[in-house]
Amino acid sequence: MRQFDRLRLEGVGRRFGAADALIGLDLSIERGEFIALLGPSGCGKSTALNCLAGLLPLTAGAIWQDDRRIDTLPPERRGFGMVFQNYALFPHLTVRDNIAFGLRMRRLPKDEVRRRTAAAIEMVRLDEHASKLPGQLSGGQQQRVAIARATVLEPSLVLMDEPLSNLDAKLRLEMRTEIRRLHQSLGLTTVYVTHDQEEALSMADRLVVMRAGRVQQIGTPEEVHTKPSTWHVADFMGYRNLLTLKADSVTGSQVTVPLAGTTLTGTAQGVVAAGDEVVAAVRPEDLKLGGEGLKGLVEVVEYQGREHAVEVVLDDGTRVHVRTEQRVDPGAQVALGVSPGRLLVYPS
Amino acid sequence: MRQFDRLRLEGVGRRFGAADALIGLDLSIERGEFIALLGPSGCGKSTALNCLAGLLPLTAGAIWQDDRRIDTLPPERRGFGMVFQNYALFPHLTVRDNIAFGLRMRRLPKDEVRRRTAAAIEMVRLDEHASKLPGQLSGGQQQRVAIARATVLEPSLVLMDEPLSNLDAKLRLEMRTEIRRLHQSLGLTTVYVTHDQEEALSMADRLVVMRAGRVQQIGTPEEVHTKPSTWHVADFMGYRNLLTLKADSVTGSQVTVPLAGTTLTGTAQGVVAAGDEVVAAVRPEDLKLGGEGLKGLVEVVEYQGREHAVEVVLDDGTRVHVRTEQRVDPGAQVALGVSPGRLLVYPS
Amino acid sequence: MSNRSIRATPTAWFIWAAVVFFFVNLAGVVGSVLVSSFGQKWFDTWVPSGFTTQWYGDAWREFGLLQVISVTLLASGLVVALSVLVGAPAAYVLARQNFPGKRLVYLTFLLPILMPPITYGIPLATVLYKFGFAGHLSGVVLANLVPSVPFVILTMTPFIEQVDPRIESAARMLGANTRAVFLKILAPLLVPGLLASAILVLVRTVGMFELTFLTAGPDSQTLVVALYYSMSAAGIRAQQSVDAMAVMYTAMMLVLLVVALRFVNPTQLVARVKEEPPE
Amino acid sequence: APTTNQPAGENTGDVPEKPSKAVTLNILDVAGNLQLTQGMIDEFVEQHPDVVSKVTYSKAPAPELAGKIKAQQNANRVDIDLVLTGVDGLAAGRDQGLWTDLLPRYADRVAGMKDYLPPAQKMQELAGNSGVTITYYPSGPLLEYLPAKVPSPPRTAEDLLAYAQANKGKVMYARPSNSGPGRTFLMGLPYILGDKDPKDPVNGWDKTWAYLKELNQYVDFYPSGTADTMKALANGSANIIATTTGWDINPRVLGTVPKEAAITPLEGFHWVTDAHYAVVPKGVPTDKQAAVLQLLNFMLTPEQQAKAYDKGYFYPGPAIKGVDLAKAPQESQDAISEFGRPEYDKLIADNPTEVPLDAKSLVAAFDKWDREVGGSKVKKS
Amino acid sequence: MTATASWHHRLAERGVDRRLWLLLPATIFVLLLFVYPFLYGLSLSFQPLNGGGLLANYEKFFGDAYQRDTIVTTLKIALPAALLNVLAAVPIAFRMRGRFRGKRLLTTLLVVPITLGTVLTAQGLLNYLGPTGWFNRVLLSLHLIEDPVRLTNNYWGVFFSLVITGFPFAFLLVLSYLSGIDPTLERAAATLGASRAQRFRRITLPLLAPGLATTFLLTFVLAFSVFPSAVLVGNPAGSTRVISLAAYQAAYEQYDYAYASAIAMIMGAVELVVVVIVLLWRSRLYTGSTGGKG
Ligand SMILES: Nc1ncnc2c1ncn2[C@@H]1O[C@H](COP(=O)(O)OP(=O)(O)OP(=O)(O)O)[C@@H](O)[C@H]1O
Ligand SMILES: Nc1ncnc2c1ncn2[C@@H]1O[C@H](COP(=O)(O)OP(=O)(O)OP(=O)(O)O)[C@@H](O)[C@H]1O
Ligand SMILES: [Mg+2]
Ligand SMILES: [Mg+2]
Repeated sequence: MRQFDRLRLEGVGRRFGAADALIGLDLSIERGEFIALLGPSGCGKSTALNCLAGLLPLTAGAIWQDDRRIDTLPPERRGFGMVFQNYALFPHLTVRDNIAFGLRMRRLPKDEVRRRTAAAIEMVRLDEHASKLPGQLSGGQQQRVAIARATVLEPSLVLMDEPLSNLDAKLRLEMRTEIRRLHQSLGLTTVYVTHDQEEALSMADRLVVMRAGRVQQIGTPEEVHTKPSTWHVADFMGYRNLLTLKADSVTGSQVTVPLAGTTLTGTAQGVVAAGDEVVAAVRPEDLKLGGEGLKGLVEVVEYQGREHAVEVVLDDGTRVHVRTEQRVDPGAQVALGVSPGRLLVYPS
Repeated sequence: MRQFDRLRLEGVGRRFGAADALIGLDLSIERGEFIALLGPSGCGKSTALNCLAGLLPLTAGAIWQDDRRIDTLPPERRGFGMVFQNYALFPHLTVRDNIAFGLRMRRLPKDEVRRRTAAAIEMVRLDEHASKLPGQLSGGQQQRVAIARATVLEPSLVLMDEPLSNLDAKLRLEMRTEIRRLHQSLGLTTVYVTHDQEEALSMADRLVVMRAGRVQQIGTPEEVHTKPSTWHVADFMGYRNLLTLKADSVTGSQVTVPLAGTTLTGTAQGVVAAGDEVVAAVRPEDLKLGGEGLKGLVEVVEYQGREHAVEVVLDDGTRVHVRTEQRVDPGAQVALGVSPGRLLVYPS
Repeated sequence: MSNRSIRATPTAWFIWAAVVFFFVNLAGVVGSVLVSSFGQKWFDTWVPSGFTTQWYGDAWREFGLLQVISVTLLASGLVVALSVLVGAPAAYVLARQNFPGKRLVYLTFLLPILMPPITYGIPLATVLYKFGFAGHLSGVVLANLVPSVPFVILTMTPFIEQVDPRIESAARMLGANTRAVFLKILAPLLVPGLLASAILVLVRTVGMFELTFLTAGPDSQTLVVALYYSMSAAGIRAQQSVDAMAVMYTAMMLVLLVVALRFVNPTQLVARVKEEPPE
Repeated sequence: APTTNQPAGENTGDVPEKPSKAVTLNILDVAGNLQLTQGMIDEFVEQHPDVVSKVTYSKAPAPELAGKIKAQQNANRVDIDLVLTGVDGLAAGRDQGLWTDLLPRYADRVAGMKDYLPPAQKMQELAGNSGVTITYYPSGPLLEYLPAKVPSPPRTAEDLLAYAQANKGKVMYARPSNSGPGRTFLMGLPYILGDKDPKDPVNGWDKTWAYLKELNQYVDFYPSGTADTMKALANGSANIIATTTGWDINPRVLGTVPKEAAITPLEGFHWVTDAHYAVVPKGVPTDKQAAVLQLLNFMLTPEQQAKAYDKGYFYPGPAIKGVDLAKAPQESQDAISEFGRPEYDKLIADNPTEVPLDAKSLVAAFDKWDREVGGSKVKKS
Repeated sequence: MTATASWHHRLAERGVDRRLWLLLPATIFVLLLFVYPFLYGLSLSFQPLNGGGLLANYEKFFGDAYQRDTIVTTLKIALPAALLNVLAAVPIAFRMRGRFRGKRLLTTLLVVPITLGTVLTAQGLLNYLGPTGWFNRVLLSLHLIEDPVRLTNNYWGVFFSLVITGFPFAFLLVLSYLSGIDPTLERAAATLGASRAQRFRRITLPLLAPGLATTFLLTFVLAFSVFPSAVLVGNPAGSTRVISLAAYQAAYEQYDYAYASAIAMIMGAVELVVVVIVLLWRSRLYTGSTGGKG
């Protein structure tokens, strides 16, 4: 395996016909990093991965591996591994042969192929199904074959496109750990596409949040989670309550905004002046039932295991989402407070 | 559409060669119900759905729609709708034509087809992509087409096989609401396969938990979540801490078990006698940092947004998972308590 | 980026060279007939000593080719349509299903291709005459269907195998009956296959001398009967007039083929959007 | 609907003088005979609309003919009323009993049959009771060459052999079973070489086979059609080829062979004659048979026979006596005066004529030739 | 568990369901129009024209080396020709994937020879490759050869004619089969380090193989019954005396239909052997969705 120290994407872009799927992606990946690509459906995550893998020619930009420009190399000469979103399993090969494929391509000794293949099959828990063809597997089983096939090669860079989307929570947790373990023990570099914030937050060293083909924010999980750079990112990162309001007053980074009869204080993200139209963002779990300030009527309650998702209509008709462990009933009158420091105010 | 009052599955079974994928499934579905099928990858969920749809011949059992036996009807005469796990979009038809297909099969007037198709496209937010072919869509976009295609027909029974697995959290929440809304406003009956407990809990009226082809538990979300019938179900439902212990004493349904120097009290689920080997189950979020009783060393901390997933090694070497909002660091010495009533004890 | 599909690897050079070589010689083969068919006299020279269209006129008049060509077109069109209609569903079953007796059925469908018409042509013609079909277009069509239907079956089977059965399931779930599944889903996906087998059947039917001759009546002769006659019948005819007939035969087929290719593209990739786009 | 090929009336019993109403005749030509006779038939239809209202012509290669007629007869729906055929097709059908015996019962209705040329008369005898000879020619064997390339053509069989030996690959004749001149050459050799029994290819042709095998050593290949030999002569890849009177004149008229090509017979040759016949398949309604008889009678009148001169295609062509070239259409006269050969009259007059082999012996000869002469090429190359 | 499934399902499990009706038209058709005539022909082959036992015709064929050899002669022509056609079609069709300018034109050009027909091909080969044809003329005037090379009226003439008529057909089929294979699979293989050749050998070829088998069968069958070109551009008495010619001679020169039937049956049987071998091989291949169409 060709190891490298750094992979640099410079203004990488890809257009399909007249539509841009990816625009000016600048990203530098250090060896050993675990990068997660995050963003709404259709924002260009798979496109970015395909460009990196060499499966899609770029329409703009360049990719450098250390000092070597690699965007003109064919995929097989880049030595990256990839888990495809739709698996792309070889329909005529058994699970075992699918997984062994890459090893065979490397002309490794038969014994080693057998050993490593068996280990990979065990890792993804498919021992029983090793002799089946992909067409005879369940969706989740296929996905696991795809993961095993790409990681068994221990490539210098692994690209994974929503590798766990079809697995149940338990298995997903296990596979997550397994992938992290592989990443760490083999010193891989990983670029991981997921639609699951929790997955991204818990696995990645850095997150790349995208929207409509463009990067919105690059940062550590904590940064992205607590300080989304725009309200779009906030929206995507689970700030379900996005309220368009007018800033009352601004003191340093503290902004007060009026809402449903009271005023709330939030932290400005970006340049906000008094009188500006702003977007105030807060997560459902940062609205506390029984606080003081906001008043409203419970409209919908959804059971979500330990917690309940509650929709509350405030006195001025604004609808907010609240997450709580308390049990409330639709129709109840409730008061709401915002956890301190959890209200973010963005220029709109 | 043929409406029905009740759908009854009687001992439905399906075997592939020598392996049983589904065994003796008994289930009765009332009109208007929202049923979620849950279970680990490969447990037979898709198989059950396919049998219900008429896409797989049964190897045992029968299916009744009210008093009519329907398992011998071909799929197109059952009038059910289905979202396939792998989408199964028509590759030669545009998004619009994919969605309109079923309406056209019904020979509805052109106007109505156009209107309903447009509404469905809007529902899944694909207006911009309506003229693309499936091959030109991202994974999540394809999945949305599949949802729209099945629901636009407003069939008496909708079968959905992990319809949201490729969508990001935000969109998933929105689509969830949309699906529930459709279900309610059209009076549909829905059978929904998902690997996402939260989704199942929040959407379904009843859950069917399966394992290795067999039903483990059927019940309301709350029942399944708080009272899993076996430790397998508990395991699957997010009771990540499963400890094999010996029951100390049993008083009514209260069982005490020794763990790492202290004793814990749990609720017996099933017949448990003192001295029995038992499995004690507790969720990570029901272990509270800073309680009293269990002592241990923090080993791994994973950031998960608002919370942290913490792995603690107890004094006797047992490893437990804890979820907490508190910030702890690896290496810290912590004390743990169990939320009252949240420890479940199963015969092993 | 430069186009990767025709990037010049040594193998690529070799293959393209072979293709060019094939075309050059093919052009020679076809060209020599074409030139000769317009030639007055062509002895030991590079090109004929004079050019004329007389051979075409002669052949046209001698065989009443207008009628012959229209019969040929009609008959082959019918054979193609019918054999696809009858053959494609059978191919579908053979591709999708394992049922008891499948091998026997398969063998029965194979035999008409393997057996030369000598073995069954005369009794077949007798049967067709008995029931009043032969001596007409209908007889010609029926007789030609005998080898054509199995040809469609054999060519279509692998195409159908390639189609993911889940696509069909999806269509059925949306209320499509078998007919609709065939027309709306399979047919468009199988266009390359349908085209290939239709062309095969067309070529065979237009070129099928034996069965056509045995079952044709005076007004249902096809072009190939005239062509074979001009080529191998007793008597003297100018080389050029045979060439002219052959050119007309080819021209007719060519028109049919080009028309077919105008409407459907043999390289039509259903997965074409997954192809590398051109740069 | 397929009803028109219902037998249009009785097909047994006496043939009336004249059809009860005008009939349609379906004529199938498997011998290339229509080139000579279509004019005659068309004229008959024009003059006798009360007998024949319409004629359809179809043409086909000979071999499959028997099968087609057999299929029709088995199904009892014969829709070919008249077949124009050569010796081979006639014999094949006769072996299988496909033809109606028009003779001798209705011989007197075809007056011209009494005036056959003597060799045509012999050909008629070969036909038995089913076929009526309508055209005749003495055929060959002859050799054709370009005087510019072969200044002194071989006059004897030995000469030919010597020439072939000296000019390898330059003597050519087509595979006999695919070629008229080829088979005429084959059938003519026993007379030239003085074989024991020129009618018995298997036992009586020792000299012929020996000769052909020797010649074979100097022959590159045997084309599968006369046209190919003509082309070879024209483009210079062959210097001497086998031919017949018709194949000599007509290709030069058509321009496939240079006009200056010349012919020569081999010393001591006999003409192996050839003819075309009209036959009526069994199962044809008597009304149509009546029309056919009238038609044949018409075709065997001298005025009509003169059309058989054509452009030398079957030179001379007429089967009956006293048909002058002067009576032929002008076109025909022009072609023959330009491309014909005055020496033919003398050759025809001075050399004996022989009927060709009967079908069985001919097939045996082909088979033997294929195995021993043509087939031996495999081992050689 | 105890409830047994309806017999519908049990039959469906064995492959017997409503879809089998689709087989009906073709089956009826073949039974009505082929089986009876064929059985008639078969029984005819056991009724020798000139007396003798049931098998007299077969004994006659196998007893005569001149006839017997036609089997080998035919196989020697048909197998290499069919093989070449298929093998040559694969790389060319493979190159025709992807998009490039002029692709459609090139495809059409490659398919066009289908329209030529035996006669034009034969005439063309005789004209073009003949001793004074353009091919030899060019070589002669380039002084590459001394004497014209002979490429017609022998094995090569027939072989070329089979290639000209068979190749475009094989190409069309292979190209179409190829279009049904999802290109993503090859890309997946590329990310696993497979070179072009390996991708072709390990992924494309196996998925294409069932189609190739069928293509080979069809071209083989067409080549095996080569008849007009064996006569026209071959050496029908010698090196290209194919079995159909033997049958033809029996039927149309000797008018011995019984013998002709017997020869044709032998011909069918030989073909059947090849076909069955190929089909058995094919049945061991993966046949199923190749991703391209769904
Ligand atoms: N071949 C194509 N032709 C045209 N548009 C395309 C093509 N492939 C992708 N697109 C478009 O490009 C955009 C980005 O697609 P991409 O697959 O990268 O999204 P994604 O971020 O992976 O989404 P998801 O999470 O849904 O998989 C989408 O809007 C998609 O419709
Ligand atoms: N055609 C087949 N042949 C053999 N085994 C099969 C076939 N189809 C499914 N199976 C097996 O049956 C079992 C159940 O499959 P099923 O698709 O129902 O699982 P699932 O519950 O939908 O899983 P997932 O969540 O991974 O989609 C699996 O172990 C699978 O391997
Ligand atoms: Mg994607
Ligand atoms: Mg599934």
